[in-house]
Amino acid sequence: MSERTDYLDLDTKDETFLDATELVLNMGPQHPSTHGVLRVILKLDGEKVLGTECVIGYLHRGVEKIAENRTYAMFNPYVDRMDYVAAVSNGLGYCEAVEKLLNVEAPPRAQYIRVILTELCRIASHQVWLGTHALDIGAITPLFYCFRDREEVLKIFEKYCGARLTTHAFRIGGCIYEAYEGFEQDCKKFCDAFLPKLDEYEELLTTNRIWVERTKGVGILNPEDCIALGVTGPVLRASGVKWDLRKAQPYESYKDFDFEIPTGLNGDTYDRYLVRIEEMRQAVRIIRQAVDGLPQGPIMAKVPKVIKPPVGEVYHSIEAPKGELGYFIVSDASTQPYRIRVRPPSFVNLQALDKMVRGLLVADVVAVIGTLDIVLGEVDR
Amino acid sequence: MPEETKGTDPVSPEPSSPAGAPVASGEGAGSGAKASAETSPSSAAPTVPAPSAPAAKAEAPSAAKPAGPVKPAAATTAAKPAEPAKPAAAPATGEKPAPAAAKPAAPAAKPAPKPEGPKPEPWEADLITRLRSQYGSGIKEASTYVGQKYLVVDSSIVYEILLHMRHDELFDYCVDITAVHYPKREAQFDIVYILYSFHHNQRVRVKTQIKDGEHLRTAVEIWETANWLEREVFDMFGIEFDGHPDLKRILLPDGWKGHPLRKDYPILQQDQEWVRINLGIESGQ
Amino acid sequence: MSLTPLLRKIFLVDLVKGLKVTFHYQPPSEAITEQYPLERPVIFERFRGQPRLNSNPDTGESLCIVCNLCALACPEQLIVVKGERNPATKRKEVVSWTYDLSRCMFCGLCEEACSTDALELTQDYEMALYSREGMVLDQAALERGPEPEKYAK
Amino acid sequence: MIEYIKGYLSSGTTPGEAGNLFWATVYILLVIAGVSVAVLCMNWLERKILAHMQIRLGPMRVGPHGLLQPFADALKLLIKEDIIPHDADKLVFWSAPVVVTMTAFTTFLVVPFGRTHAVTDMNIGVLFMLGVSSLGVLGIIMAGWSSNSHYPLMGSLRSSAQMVSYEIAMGLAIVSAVLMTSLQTGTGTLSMIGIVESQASQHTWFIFKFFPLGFLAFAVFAIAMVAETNRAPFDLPEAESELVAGFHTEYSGFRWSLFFLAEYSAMLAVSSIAVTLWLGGWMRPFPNLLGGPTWDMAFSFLPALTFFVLAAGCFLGTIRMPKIPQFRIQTIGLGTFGALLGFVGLVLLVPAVSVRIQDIYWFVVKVAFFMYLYIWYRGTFPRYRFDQLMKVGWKVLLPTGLGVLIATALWGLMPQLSAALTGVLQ
Repeated sequence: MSERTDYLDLDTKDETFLDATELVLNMGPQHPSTHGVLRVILKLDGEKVLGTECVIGYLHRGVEKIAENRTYAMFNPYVDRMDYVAAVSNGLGYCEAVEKLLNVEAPPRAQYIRVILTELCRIASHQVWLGTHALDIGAITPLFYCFRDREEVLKIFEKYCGARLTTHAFRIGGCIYEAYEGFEQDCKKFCDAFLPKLDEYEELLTTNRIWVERTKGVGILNPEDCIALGVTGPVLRASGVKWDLRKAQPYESYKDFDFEIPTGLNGDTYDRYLVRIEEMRQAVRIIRQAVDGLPQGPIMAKVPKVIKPPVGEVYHSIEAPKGELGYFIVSDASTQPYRIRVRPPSFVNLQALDKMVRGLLVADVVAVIGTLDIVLGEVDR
Repeated sequence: MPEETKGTDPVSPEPSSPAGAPVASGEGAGSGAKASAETSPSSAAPTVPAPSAPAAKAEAPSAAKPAGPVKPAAATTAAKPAEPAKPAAAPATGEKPAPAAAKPAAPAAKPAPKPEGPKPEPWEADLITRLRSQYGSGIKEASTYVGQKYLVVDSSIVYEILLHMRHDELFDYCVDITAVHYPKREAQFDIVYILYSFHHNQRVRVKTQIKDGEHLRTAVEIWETANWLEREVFDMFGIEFDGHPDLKRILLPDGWKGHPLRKDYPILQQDQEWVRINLGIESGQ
Repeated sequence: MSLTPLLRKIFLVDLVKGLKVTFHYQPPSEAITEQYPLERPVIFERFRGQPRLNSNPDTGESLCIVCNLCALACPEQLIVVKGERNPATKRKEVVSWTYDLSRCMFCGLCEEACSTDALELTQDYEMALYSREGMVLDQAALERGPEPEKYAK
Repeated sequence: MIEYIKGYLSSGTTPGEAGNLFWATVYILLVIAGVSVAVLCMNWLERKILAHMQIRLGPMRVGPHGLLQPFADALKLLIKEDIIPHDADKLVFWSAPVVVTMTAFTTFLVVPFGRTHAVTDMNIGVLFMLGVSSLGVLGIIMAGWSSNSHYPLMGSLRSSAQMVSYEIAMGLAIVSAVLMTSLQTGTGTLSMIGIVESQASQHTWFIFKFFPLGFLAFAVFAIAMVAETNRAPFDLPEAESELVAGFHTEYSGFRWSLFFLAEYSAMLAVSSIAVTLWLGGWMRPFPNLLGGPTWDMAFSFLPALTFFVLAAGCFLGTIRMPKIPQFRIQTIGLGTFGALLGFVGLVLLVPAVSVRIQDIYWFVVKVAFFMYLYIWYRGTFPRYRFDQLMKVGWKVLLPTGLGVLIATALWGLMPQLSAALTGVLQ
C-alpha cells in the first residue's frame, strides 16, 4: 500500500474543486448505503477514489453532556441509544464501569445471564451488519434472512427485559430481571436453529464468485495501520491481530468459557466477513456453555439505591460487537457522574475509511463502509 | 436543569455514604455470596500478605456457599475466576513485576488488599522508575486506582512522555483521548490519554492538566487515531492541539458557539437562543 | 493442480448453490411477514408499553401513595405527581398526575421505582396519535389505561 | 376495404410481408398494448416472486394479493409532480426517456410471436433488433448527461461502457446461431421467422445443436443479455447502493415510469431474441419425442389448462382469504378475477382460437421463463464492480463467444473438411 501516497492530498482543497480532472461527489448524508447519516465527500478521478473526508455529527445528541445531568441509574437507558443495534453490549459496558467505580461485582448468575444476552446481542448485531453489508454489495436477499433470524434474538430480549431494541437489560450491580421461565430452552433452541441458517448465509455468499471478487483484496488494512488507527474489533482481528478483550482482559464470566478468537490473514473485506461469521459461531458456543452452566443464586449485588460512587475515575472497556467500547467515568462522589466519556468503536473505526478506500472505486467505498460496521448513533453519540 | 435531589430522597437509608465507602458491603445481612466475599478480604486486610490475597478471594465465596442456596457446581465456577487471574497476569505483563496485575482481576488481585473505600495507591514499576529517572519531577503522580494505572504528568512534557510510552514502552494503541473540565481549578482541564500496550496487555492513563487557552502538542504523529479524538476534544472542550493536521469541529456544526462539555456551558441559554433565532418564539424551557 | 475447483468454477457451482437457497424459500408458507392489523404480534409479559396507573380492584382507590419515587427515577423528568395530605385519612392523595408519553423512552425505571405497583407499563404498544396534545396523560387517562384502537375499518 | 382487411387473413404471412397497412397498424397497437400489459404483470410478478424469495409476502393490500398494485403505482406515477432540475438541459432531459422507450418498443417490430404473429418479417431481422436495441444506450447517456448531476452522469457512463462491451459478446453468440441456420443446409437467414423455421426444418432447437456449442453460445448470450438490460448482477448503471438510482436519479413521475417501461420491455425484447434464436421461438417443446397428432392435440389443451390452473389458484385464494367484512370486496375481486381467467381458459378451448393462440402461448411461456430467471438472479446475486464487469465481458464472454463461433463454423464444415482431408490423403 505504499503507492497510496502519490495520490492527491485532500488538504489542497478549494482550487481543486474546480479542477476538471476531478469529480467531487457528495455521498450522503442521505444515501442508501451510508448506514444512517454519514456524509462522505469523495474526491474522484473517474470512478477512482483519490481521497475522502467524512462529515459526521448529524446524529449528535450530546450523550456525554446528558450523562452529566443524570444520575448513574438514570443514564443507563441512554447508553442503549448509542449503538442501537447492540444495545445490550452498551448497557453491559456502562454497568460494569460503574460497578468498577463502586467496587462491586455482579453475582455469578447475573454475570452468566449478562454473557448470554451480550453474545446474543453480538449475533444480532452481526446479523444486521451482514444483511446491510450484503445489501450494499448488491445481494438484497440475505438482509431478510438475517432479520428473520435476528427476530428470534429480539424475541428473547423482549421476553427477558421487555424491549427489543433499546433493551435497558442490565442494572448497575447485576440484572434486575430474573431469567424468565424457558429462558434456557429459548436460547438453546435459538442456537440449534441458528447454525444451519448461518450455513445458508454462507451458501449465498461465501463461495459466490461475485461476492468473493467484490470483497477480496478490497479495503486492506495491515495490522500496523490498524493499531496506529486504533481500530478494534473484527476489523482488527481480520488483519491478523489476535486480540479480543474477552480474552485479553476478561470481564464478567468470560474466563469460564471456551471459545476461539477468529482471525483473518489479509485484512481485507472478505476476511472481515469471514471473521464476523465465525464470531457468530463462537458466540453460539459461548451461549451454549453459559446456558448449561448457568448458576443459581442472586442476580443483584448489594448496591445502594442511590448510587454515589467515591471520588475517582475509572476506565472500563468491553468487547462490543464493533470493537472496544470503553467508558471513562469520573466521579465526584455525587449522585451524578462528573464526566462520562464513551470510547465508541465505530467512531474510531470510521477513521480508517480514508486509508482503506484510497485508490479503490466508488463501489468499493460502499463495501468498505459496510465492512467497517459503523452505527451512526454511536459515531455521533 | 435536572438537579438530582440528594437529601430529600425519601429512600436513602444509606449508611455508608458519609464515609465514602463504595458499597453497603458489610452492613447488610449478607445473605448473598457476594456480600460475604466483599467483607472477608476487607476484614482480613491488615493481616493477609499481598500474594495470598487472591486465595482469600477464592476461598471466601466457597466458604459462604453452604449458607446460600448454591449448587456445588456454581461454587467451583465462582471460585474459578480468581485462579487464572494471577497466572494470566504474569506472562501477559512480561517484564512487569507482580504489582502490575491485570486489570480484570480487579480488586482482589491487587497487591495491597482493598481498603475501605479505594484510594489511589502508589504505582511502583520499572516503567515508572525509568520515567522518573528521565523526566524527574515532570511525573507528578503515578498511581493505581481500583487496579487501573495512571500517570499524571506535567503538560510541558506530555508529548515526550507519550512518545516515550509509544516507542520505548510499546504502548502502541491509543485507546482514547479525552478531557475533563474542572472550572474551579486553576488548571481547568485534565487531558486524559488512555493507552494500551498489546505487548504487555496493559492499560495506562496518562493525564495532564492545562489551563484554559493553553495548547498541547498533537499526538497525531504518534498515533494516527489521535486525529479524530483530538478533534472531538477540541469540539467539546475548546482545547487546541498544535500541529494537528485538520483541527476543526467534528460532531457539532462549524458555526456552533461554545464548547458543550465545559461545565460552564449553558444548555438552556443555547436552547432558548436557538429557538428565538430559528423559530421566532420564546422557548418554553 | 486440482481440477475440481476449475470445474466448479466453469459449471457455476457457487452461483447455483445460491440460486438453490433462494428458490427453496419461495413457498408462501416460508414468509414471515405479519399482516399487522390482522395478525397481532405476540407481546410478552415484561413488555414495557403504555403506562397505566393501577387502582385497588376492591375499593377503586388509586394505589399511588404520592411518594414521588417514579418522578425522581425518571431520566426525562416527564412524570409530575402532585399530592396533598388528606386530613381525614391521614394519607397523601393524588392531586394531579401527568405522564408525558411523547418524551418517554420506556426504560422502565419508574415502574421499578414504584413501591406499590401503582405504575405499570402495560403490554399495549399502539400509542400513535395524530397530534402531540393527547400524549400528556393525566390521572384519569392513566387509570383508564390503554384503550387500544382497532386498526381496521 | 373489407376485402383488403379480409384478404390478409388468408395470406398466411405477417402483415408486413403481405403489405397490409391496416393489419400492420392493428398488430403494432396489439404489440404495444401487449408489452405494456406484460410490463405491468412483470411489475407485480417481480415484486411477488422476489418477495417470496426473500420470505416476504410482497404487496398484499391494493387489491387481493396486491393484484392492483401495478395500476396503483402507474396512477401514482402519472399524477406525481414532474420535476425537472433547475440546471438540467431541458430538451435533452425531456427527450431521453422518449428515446429509450421508443427504441425499446421498436425492437418488437420483428419479434415473431408466431408464424404469422409478427408485425413484419425483415430479412435482416436479427441485425435490426441488435441495432435498435443498442440505440437505447443513447437515451441513457442523454438522461445521465442532461440531469447535470454526479450520480446520473456516472450511471450513464457506466451504462454506455457496459452496453458497448457486452454487445460484442452478444453479437458473437448471435452470429454462431445464425451460422447454424446455414451450415449443413446452405440456406442461411437473418430473418427472425426464418431462423425459427430453420430450427423446425432441422428438427432441433439451436440450443441443442452441435452440443455443447449451441448451449455455450446460448449461455454467452444469456449472460450478456442480463448485462445488456442493466439487471442484477450487472445493474451497475442504477446500482442503488452506490449511485442512488443511477441515470434516472433526477427523474420522477411519468418520465421515470417511461424508463421503467423501457427497462422491462428491453428485457422482454432480448428474451425474445434468445427464445427465437435458441429455444425454437413459437414451437412447442418435444416435437420429436412426443410428436404426432395425438400429442399435438394434447399440447393444444395446455394454454387453456394454464388458465384453468391460474383460475383454480384464485379460487383457492378466495377460500383462504380472511373471513372478515373488511376483506369481502377483496374476496369478491379475487373470485371475479379467477372467473375471468377461467373464462379465458374456456375461450382458449375453442378450436379456432386454440390453433391461433398456440404459437403465442409457447413463445410467451419461454419468455416468461427468462423473466423468472431475471428475478431469480436479482434475488440471489451480489452486484459486480465496474472493472469486474468489464473483465467478465472482455476476458470471459468475448473469448468464449469467439471460440464458440469458430468451433461452430468448423463443426458445420466438418463434412466438407473431412472430404477435403480424405481427398488430400488419398
